[in-house]
Amino acid sequence: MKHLLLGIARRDVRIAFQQKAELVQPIMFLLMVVTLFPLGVSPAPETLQRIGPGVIWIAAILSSLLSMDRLFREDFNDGSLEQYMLSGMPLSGVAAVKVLVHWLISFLPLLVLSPLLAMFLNLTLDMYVALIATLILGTPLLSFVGAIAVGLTVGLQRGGLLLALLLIPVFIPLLIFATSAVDSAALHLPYYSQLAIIGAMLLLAAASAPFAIAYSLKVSQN
Amino acid sequence: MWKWLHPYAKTENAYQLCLTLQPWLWGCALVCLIVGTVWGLAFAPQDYQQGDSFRIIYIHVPSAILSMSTYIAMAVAALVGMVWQWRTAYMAMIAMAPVGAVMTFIALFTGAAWGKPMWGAWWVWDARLTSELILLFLYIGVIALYGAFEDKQQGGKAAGIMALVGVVNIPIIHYSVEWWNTLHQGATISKFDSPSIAPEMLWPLLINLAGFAFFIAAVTTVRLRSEIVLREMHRPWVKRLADESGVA
Amino acid sequence: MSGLRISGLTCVKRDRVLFEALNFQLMPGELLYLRGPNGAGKTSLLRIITGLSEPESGEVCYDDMPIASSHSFLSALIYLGHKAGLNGALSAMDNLQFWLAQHGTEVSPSGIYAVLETLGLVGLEDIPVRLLSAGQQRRVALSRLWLKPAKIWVLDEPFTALDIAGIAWLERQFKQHVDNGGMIITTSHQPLSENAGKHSTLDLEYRF
Amino acid sequence: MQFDSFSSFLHMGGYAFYVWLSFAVSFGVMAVLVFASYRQHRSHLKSVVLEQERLQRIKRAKKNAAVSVSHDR
Repeated sequence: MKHLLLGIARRDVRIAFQQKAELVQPIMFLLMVVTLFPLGVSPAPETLQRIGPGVIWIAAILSSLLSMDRLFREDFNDGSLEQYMLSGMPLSGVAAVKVLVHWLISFLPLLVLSPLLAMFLNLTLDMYVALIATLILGTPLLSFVGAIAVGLTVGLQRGGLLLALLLIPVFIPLLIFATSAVDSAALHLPYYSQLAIIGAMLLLAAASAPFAIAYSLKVSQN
Repeated sequence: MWKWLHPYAKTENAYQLCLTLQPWLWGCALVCLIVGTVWGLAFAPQDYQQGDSFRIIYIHVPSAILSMSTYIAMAVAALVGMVWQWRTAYMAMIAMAPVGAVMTFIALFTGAAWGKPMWGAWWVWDARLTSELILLFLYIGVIALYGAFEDKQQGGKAAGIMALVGVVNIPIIHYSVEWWNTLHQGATISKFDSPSIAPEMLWPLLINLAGFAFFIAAVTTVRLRSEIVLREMHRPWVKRLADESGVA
Repeated sequence: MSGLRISGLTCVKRDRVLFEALNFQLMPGELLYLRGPNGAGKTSLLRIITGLSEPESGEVCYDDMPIASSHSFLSALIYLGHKAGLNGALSAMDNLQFWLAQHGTEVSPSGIYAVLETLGLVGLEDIPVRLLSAGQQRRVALSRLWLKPAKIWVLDEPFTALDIAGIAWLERQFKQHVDNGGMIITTSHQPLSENAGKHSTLDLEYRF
Repeated sequence: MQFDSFSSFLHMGGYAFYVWLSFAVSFGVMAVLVFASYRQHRSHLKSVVLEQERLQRIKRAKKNAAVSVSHDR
């Protein structure tokens, strides 16, 4: 286990902070997409409040697709992935650690930014609390499931767009439950059932995704 | 034309120029800012409508004006760099970008803080605040583009073109957002017309404006010097400078 | 008996049979030079031997144990492929330290500096690897051979981008490793000189 | 002086929170910018010094290598 943490986790954090500029880009993309909606739809506070949760979640999914590709592509292209496979560390462990580090680096800033997004879209406090809960439970799910598709497309040259085609259908249940949770929070209705479902999906992904990712990496490595 | 400026194209002279200008700029900036702020906060009369909350104007208006003018200055530096092939101009542009972004952020924050007592919400999609936010995105675009390049020379040129594209778009964005705002006039409650400026209110504003301008110039000279040191790393005068500075 | 045994190995890539029913052994203290034209499947064979790729049929055993289930195989193996396995944003030192952490080998930083010095990389240890030349990056990748105590060296074109002095030096190191009871399988686009000592060869021909 | 006492000055006609918050944040961000700019300047100077030391190390290593080669012959 120590090898995993020292060898993979610290390395990914070090690499991420070497390229600070790339850390900021998905977050700025998210901010800009959210800014488009008041300009495109209407700045009226009531409209924004109604479409708010959906806008934030759709923007989060799109921005995650952008930064997801970076998960294995660099290691695949420079040969580090081969060295991981021959290092004796379980590949599923490597995959799990890489996904968690990727979640920390690209989704934590999203959680930090969410109050600003909630302010832009005029969400009430209860809606914001529900939004944060769904984001905390939902974004790791995005990372885990996304990493499987990234593992499969890492060998292809232009995997970016194909990744979106693969993942968007898979993210739809998460989008539905997350936005319905925030909407019922707006109406002061309990939303624990939606959170429970998202939590269940997360646990399922956390348990099975690393093995699927390891397998997909072996397939694209072969 | 402009021959007397040409020697400053050589980066060492530009470095020395920054060094000599810097203390004066810091001096003027501090004096103007202190006088302007104190005068605005304590001695300027209240606004008959908004009471004392209007005093935020003494930061919001100067930073809003200067955020726009810094971007224009950036574009001018880019144009000069492009037309006369001055590397120093590109470096000045890159030095200015973060300062302009900070000014835009200040304008946004103070605008939101000023709007809260009036409209009850921290953020309203008001025409001026929205175009200010888009200006912040333009700044971030230029800074991110420059950061993405490994070869700083190339990065400077690319960011320069982006700055020029941005400056052409600023009026377009401004008027389209104004039009968008009138289109949805009913929707938002933003009567954000600045209060009628009585002369004794105006003076501290102008002083603060000068103070902010000197501040921007001073920080830009500091950042320009650091950019020059980075870009001319292998020049003997930079090596001598680094040894003298004793930053071992 | 210890050593690598390959039996009945067949590999098919994009439904073209690269090689069929390949049998050979590699005993400690032996250097095997894999020869063959481009596209003959040299790299694929090496990847199958290390376990990175699955063969169509056949088996690779180490100490009479299939490599998939053998614990000691991976810790006794170093594989250097075409790609150097170094991340451009990190420095050579960082790359090697993380690689050692992944393989669970403890080497002090001064030890790493010493190995890099023998490879003529003084002063280049702390700058991002992308700023190094291809030959220097190849040397950083090669330094792994002396950082991790491994018996089996599986090397794919180790001499690429190395200068003449580098090649001669590396061949001498091969001879030394083989004399100490190590095993090496390597491919090379130019024949091995006598510096590398006695070596057996295996030829793969191009099959349509 | 617009305000009769210092406490009413602080009170700022009921808008104390907004006025002082915006002034504090603005001058705070400006101070951070100044500090970051000077720190960046120092770090660039330091990287020049480090670069020079690195080049010396490389020269010295080459010189030693040249010396040791001459011994072998």
